[in-house]
Amino acid sequence: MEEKLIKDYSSPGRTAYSLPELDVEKRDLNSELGGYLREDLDLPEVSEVDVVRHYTALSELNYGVDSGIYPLGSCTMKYNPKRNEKLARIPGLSYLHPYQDEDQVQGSLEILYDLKLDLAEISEMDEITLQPASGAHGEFTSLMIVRRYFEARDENRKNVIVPDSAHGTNPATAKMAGYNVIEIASNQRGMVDLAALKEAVDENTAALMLTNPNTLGIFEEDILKITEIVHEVGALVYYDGANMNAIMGYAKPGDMDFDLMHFNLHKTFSTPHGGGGPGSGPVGVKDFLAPYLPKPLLKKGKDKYYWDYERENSITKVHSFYGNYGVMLRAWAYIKTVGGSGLKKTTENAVLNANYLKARLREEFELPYAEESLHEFVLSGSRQKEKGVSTLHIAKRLLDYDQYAPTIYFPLVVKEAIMIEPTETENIATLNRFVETLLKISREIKEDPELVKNAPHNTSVRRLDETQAARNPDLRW
Amino acid sequence: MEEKLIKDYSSPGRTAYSLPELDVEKRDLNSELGGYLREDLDLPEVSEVDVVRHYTALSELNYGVDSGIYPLGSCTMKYNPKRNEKLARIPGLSYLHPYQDEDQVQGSLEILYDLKLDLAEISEMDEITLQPASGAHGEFTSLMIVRRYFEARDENRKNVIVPDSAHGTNPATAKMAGYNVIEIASNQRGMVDLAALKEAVDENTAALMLTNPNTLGIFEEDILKITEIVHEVGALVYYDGANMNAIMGYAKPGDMDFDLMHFNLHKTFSTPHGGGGPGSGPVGVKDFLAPYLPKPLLKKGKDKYYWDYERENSITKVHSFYGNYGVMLRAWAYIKTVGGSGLKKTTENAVLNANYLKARLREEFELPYAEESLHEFVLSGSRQKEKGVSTLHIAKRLLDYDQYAPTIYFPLVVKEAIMIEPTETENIATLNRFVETLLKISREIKEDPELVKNAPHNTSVRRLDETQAARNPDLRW
Amino acid sequence: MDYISNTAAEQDEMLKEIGVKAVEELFAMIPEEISLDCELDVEAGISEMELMDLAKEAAAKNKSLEEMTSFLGAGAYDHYVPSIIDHLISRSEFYTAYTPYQAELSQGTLEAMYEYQSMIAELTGMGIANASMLDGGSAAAEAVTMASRISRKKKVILTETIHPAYKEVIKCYGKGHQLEFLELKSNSEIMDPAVIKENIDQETGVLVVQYPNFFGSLEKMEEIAKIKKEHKKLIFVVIANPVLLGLLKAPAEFGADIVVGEGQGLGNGLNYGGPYLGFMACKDERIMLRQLPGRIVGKTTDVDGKEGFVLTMQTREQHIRREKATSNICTNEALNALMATIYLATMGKKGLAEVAEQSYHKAHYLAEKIDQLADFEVSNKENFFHEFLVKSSKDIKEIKAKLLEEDIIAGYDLDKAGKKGLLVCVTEKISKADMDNFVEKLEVL
Amino acid sequence: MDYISNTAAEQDEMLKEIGVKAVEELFAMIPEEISLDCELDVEAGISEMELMDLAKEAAAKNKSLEEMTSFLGAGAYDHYVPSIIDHLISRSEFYTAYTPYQAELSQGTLEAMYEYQSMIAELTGMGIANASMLDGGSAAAEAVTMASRISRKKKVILTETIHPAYKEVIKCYGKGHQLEFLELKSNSEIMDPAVIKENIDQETGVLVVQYPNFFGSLEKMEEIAKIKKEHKKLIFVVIANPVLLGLLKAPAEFGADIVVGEGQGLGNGLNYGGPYLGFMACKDERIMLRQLPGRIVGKTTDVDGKEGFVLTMQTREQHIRREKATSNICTNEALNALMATIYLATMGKKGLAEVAEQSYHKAHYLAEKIDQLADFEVSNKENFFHEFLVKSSKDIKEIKAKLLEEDIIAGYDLDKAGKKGLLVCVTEKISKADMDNFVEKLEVL
Repeated sequence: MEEKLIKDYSSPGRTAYSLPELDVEKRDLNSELGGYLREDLDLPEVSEVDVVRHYTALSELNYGVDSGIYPLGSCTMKYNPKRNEKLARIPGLSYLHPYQDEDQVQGSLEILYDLKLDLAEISEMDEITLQPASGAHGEFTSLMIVRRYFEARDENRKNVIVPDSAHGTNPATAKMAGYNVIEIASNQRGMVDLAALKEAVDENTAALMLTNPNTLGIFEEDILKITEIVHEVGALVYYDGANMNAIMGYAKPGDMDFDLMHFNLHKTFSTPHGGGGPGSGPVGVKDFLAPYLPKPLLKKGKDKYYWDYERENSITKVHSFYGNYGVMLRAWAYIKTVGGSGLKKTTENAVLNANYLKARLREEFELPYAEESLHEFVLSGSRQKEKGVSTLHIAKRLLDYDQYAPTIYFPLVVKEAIMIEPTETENIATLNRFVETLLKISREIKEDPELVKNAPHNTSVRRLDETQAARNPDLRW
Repeated sequence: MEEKLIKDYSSPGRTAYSLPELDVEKRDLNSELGGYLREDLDLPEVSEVDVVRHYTALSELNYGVDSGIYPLGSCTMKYNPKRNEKLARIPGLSYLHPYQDEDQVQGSLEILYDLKLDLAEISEMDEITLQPASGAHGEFTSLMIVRRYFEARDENRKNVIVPDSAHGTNPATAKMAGYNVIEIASNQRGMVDLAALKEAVDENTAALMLTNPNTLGIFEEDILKITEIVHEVGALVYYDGANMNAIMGYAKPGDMDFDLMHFNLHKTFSTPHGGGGPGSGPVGVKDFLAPYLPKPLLKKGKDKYYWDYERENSITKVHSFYGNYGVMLRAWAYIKTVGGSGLKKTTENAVLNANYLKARLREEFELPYAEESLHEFVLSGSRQKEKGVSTLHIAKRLLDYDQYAPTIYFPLVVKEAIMIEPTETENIATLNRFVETLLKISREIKEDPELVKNAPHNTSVRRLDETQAARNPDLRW
Repeated sequence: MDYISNTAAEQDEMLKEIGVKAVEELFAMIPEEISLDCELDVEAGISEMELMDLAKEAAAKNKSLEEMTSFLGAGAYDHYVPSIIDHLISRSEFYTAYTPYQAELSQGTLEAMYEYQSMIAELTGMGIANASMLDGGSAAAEAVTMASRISRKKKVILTETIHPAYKEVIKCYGKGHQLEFLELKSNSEIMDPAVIKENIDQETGVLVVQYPNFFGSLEKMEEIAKIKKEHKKLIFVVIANPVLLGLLKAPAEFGADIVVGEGQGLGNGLNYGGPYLGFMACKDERIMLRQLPGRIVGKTTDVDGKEGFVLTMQTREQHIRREKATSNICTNEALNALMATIYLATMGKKGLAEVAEQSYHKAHYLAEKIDQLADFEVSNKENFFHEFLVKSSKDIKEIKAKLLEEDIIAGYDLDKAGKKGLLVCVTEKISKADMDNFVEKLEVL
Repeated sequence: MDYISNTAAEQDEMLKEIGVKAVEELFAMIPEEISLDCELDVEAGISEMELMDLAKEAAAKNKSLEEMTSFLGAGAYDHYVPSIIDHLISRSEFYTAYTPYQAELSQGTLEAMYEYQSMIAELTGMGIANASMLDGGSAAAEAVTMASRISRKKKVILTETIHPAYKEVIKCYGKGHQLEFLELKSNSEIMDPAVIKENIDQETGVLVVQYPNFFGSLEKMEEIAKIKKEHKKLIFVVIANPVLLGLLKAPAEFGADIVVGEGQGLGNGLNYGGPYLGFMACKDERIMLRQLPGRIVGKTTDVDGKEGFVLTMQTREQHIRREKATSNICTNEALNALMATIYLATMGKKGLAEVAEQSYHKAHYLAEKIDQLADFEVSNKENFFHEFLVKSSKDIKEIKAKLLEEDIIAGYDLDKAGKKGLLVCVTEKISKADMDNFVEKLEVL
């Protein structure tokens, strides 16, 4: 490794912390805590300088969206405004205990309520819970709502339908909520096959999980037929909000007759992803599902905002407190800053950028679905694969040119998939550089395939052995 | 260059700024400002993402003390505590206009006064001005005080004595204050040659400028004789505070009979140097010189702190306001944190670290002065020079090993000088790595001198052509 | 303002390349019936300056702990957060990165996560740990479902002394897995081990205990450990406070199979309840590892034999295994885990113990003082750590309200958890003077 | 706490290597007479938590502009500072670096300084700029001594309308250079060009004018430019407000030889007067460049022909040239200059003009309103930009005191500068509502 582990900076007796002197009498821990008293704690013994230098050095081994384009399809890595970071650190907004009385946090509750209103307007949903702490958590919350809905109706439906192009979280979520997963294949145009859907749907169907545009970036034109087919058997239709940034201001899930959905605040509203979190996955529902939302639910009373705990039909709780408040602050700040027409412009430019990239790359790389697409699109590296160079190699080679790689091998319905989503915050110059790099790599594959197969060449580590990692897990020092 | 210029990201019409809409009537600028109205302003037209990525990328081409050891002798690059950065950004301490009434800034004035008291105690000076904005500015202020002192006594002394080992700022400052500079040579032990001093000193001498320990890290043992010799002719002795960190808690300039001095807050009290500033260079004087300090001078009244402008003998002003307040906050925080005994420990460890390095390097590199030294020491690359490899090459080779180079070719009295100051914030592990790298380079010089002569090899640019830069200045785009 | 980088001219150039005349054409596939025909009813965008003013206005409507002395705990703890943490996590290479899919450009996050796993494992005494969960409650819930999968039994014993919110989350998650819960009641602030013992039967797959428990008390862990020993197939889940593990014996020593908890106290601010992080550790057994949910980072070597880090054991995860995954978890709390990592490195061996110890001494100082007051009694004085239960003849709501006027938050009103009393928490941040003032104010109520 | 990294055991190891028994031995050369025999009388060190409490206590004794509406200018301006600036300069590679002596590891600072020089040159209309000076006042002073060196004449004409503090600094610096100053008086808020003209003689080497001047007024620059044209050897120094140059014609167009000023308004906070930055630009002539003080960054190529940046023209500087240097300046205000650079890049062509324009429109709105009040008159309404002089029949001190009770700082009391009146400044941060409120409060005084 390029930078040794923090423990390897240890020297016995070295410290980095500072605390005031204890100002009360010391008690006899041995006699009082006896059998509970810890004997050894093998944590690092380092100095503050060690800590600062070590994690500074580690950061330099990382690539964030401030480092350059991050075209991970379906992950939506857009610029994270610094003003939102500053805002979320204002002590009056951040130094709050979750169990402070509502009277003491009216400013924050107003912000959260404002966020709820905007999310409802953007999605055409009626009620919102902010409790889920990530997108997948929002999915889970949604499916538990579906479950609770049928429970309240004394129906015991067992199946959830998921298209084959769905994110892995969809089937996993359905399973966690206790459902069987029925996968349906897409049609040749990359959309839900209506016939297959009709066949799959029956009175045992609890819900269909769908994102629109789907993971191919293709809008389900027959969406109203789809929701109708599902509704006809009394089942619900759930919208995976991962791709909201493709339609905001142009269409609303509620108008497409979805019954409930989750949002990904980082994907749509620019909150940082932090190298894997925190996220925030609010869930929006139509009125008839509102009783089942987790508790407490934020409400506006006559003269104050409050948390409503009196929710007997609620699925109860999915989070210890109210969800990832700090993330919500940032999303709120984003919506306030950008505004209604700005959100629409954002959508337009996300779609424009994706279509521009597609237009410039579709000749060199195979485009498995010719259908019009929105904010992202999927290429296939199958032509390159014929030269013995797989999509993984192309991705690794991109790293050599200081650019992050697209999502690869997803969606599963495309072989050697290269799933690209530039987002609206990239400009044409960055996109052109990305295109030129991909075209260059494609030329390299023709002229010197080994060069690409052995990529990356310039990174601090190169093609780590994942098989070894899984076979002989080394998970701690 | 590794990262293009910000202007090269420009695209006509692109913007990064945001301002509220103008909420008053627009006036007719053409008619009102007529001949004053600017026609063109060719500043960058870039997006916020461009700005953030560009300066993030530039930062990655830099090396700070958080990146590793920074052994610049006489520059004293120690760790900059993050808590002080946070403290200096508290709005109640930072969002203050310099012309706010004293009543509104009592908290800040208390801090500054507290800092003055501590500086006075540490140096055994009687009164302190915080106005100078850098060390050299403090030197200038001091010499203007010297000038004013003699003016008040109707004496017109013309000369200032400076040892040959002094920083370049000393002679330059004396000149700026209107003095002739008389340089005196050091003796063989690297100290002031008393005979030479006696010869140089006469009734035309205004002052001697001296640092102790000197730039060789050597303590002037005869300091009391030196100050006596100078005082005998009625001249003043000025202490260059650059090396305070070698004696804090062990000796005080005031006790050595210095009459006035400046402090370098970044060198002694850990404020960041910012790639070349801001600094802060308070000046301390003995009582008899206090009348000449710049105005306003911070004083403590019966029930409040205030700025005293009524100072008729003052040299007037060297700064528009009160100096670099933000830097003073950090220095104050440092002194509060470390405390009296901590300052002494700091000195001990700065000296310990330097002596450890010296002990480990003195066999391989020539040590021109065998005298005991304190916080820094000077080696010579003359042995290596015999193999055709100069000190500059050794410095450049160090960069290849991700370590900053020591100060080189200074002090001028040592050929091929390598001036090393580790500071107290480095630990033995970092020092050992530095020693081993230098020893390795010395081996490389014996085995493969070309390797070192062509260094650096691993940096983003390598040995830039300084002659070309000076001959054909390209100073702007 | 917005975050669109392209100028109008560039947009035109791009439209030309795409072959359409206007950007609206790119949305032509959206059926007319669902195509929005009006602007979103979301207020117009504002500038940074206006945004900051808005935020400060909101902050002014709050009363933050900066203005008060707080004795609130109950699952979210106001420990001191060293300033270097925010400095370091504010480096954009960390916080603007995605989940480390391309390991070569993500070694920073990955190595830090490996360190996190190592230190969580050390702290809990367990063999391995994952790279973080969403929060304490959901981590507890996932631990229970994991334990049930391992034990292959659906019956779960919960103790009454677990945090009430955690119990709700556990039960919510349990529903999807068709778990049956048996919640054991208690007559005091700790569980009677005998009650636990007699309720375990052949069907029982999971036992959950909190350490210290919701009331701040230490359960009789050694006796529970004995019970666990007698039921080899029972999976023993311990919900622990990681900060206090600086002084308290690791749950592993009491036979825990899975240890989870809320990691907020480890260098994360209060943030009105989130983002926090759940931690999860378990025994280093293949069956455990295979069932462990969430991301896991492993050390391996690259083609040049150099050591490095990757996401590993991904075949447990949703993006590979889909409905057969151990959890749907995707995004976790990586940045919060990084904060915890830096915290543990900074506090280190000695500092974490001192935080726990100071909290202990101070809490006991306060408890004694309160216990001496006429109308107050500390009911768990025998066995609490840094949080204790105060009973009073006076009305708790009134006490709280009166003290608020003095800028003191007296604690957590147990009314919300269906009990009577005030749960008072003391951390190392509370000074003796704060406590004396608190007691004084209580006295003159 | 302290910042010593070595443990006691390591210190022992090092002492052994050095060959001494105790660290005190390393100080043995200090003569006993001056060796301290007691501890420093400096309070014992404290923890981070205590430090922050101390700082907050001090902050509470201040009243910052966060709590008030301020119409203070007079050389320090409260323009909006975009949040990305602090984010970027907080990257430790920037702020913990030293002066870029090793160019290879300092390209970040160097390139940014080259950008700074370029944008300052553009803004002032001058050929070249240095990499920053200590502040506005000292930059003005160094400009005057530089100008005197170039003109080889000692007589300097200052105008009364220059910032009084700058004049003091200029004169202080001038003393060392034996300069003679002639300060021209004025009957109004601007200088009468005729007075300037008649005071220039053969001995006059330097003329200094401020633009806009201390009272916010625009001097008759075109007429002054004509005078300058008639005196070819006179060095014309203009002290300019760089923010307002977003809208105002560059000083170069009025014949300036050297342009200096306070750069604080460019993205630097108020910070009670510092750290700020002085900027300095001059004509691109060899004689100018040779006399220019301070650091200068130049672009060049490396051994591989790659472009890069270095500190250049160092033979002017003290560390090379010692007493023959153009100045003793060593440390400048690099980080503040970086802030100005990021500010100029962020505001860009359009934004800087808009800041100046909004300040102009708002200031004129307010001036008109105040001028209409019975007891108030704006005395420089003909020629001010964003700062104006209010005269009143009422006592200025009293006005200020009364408005302070309303959390309004009415402006700068010119009493301190030996004039009567109130200097009122308006920037783009002041809203119409703020101004209306101010006027209302003035009205009912």
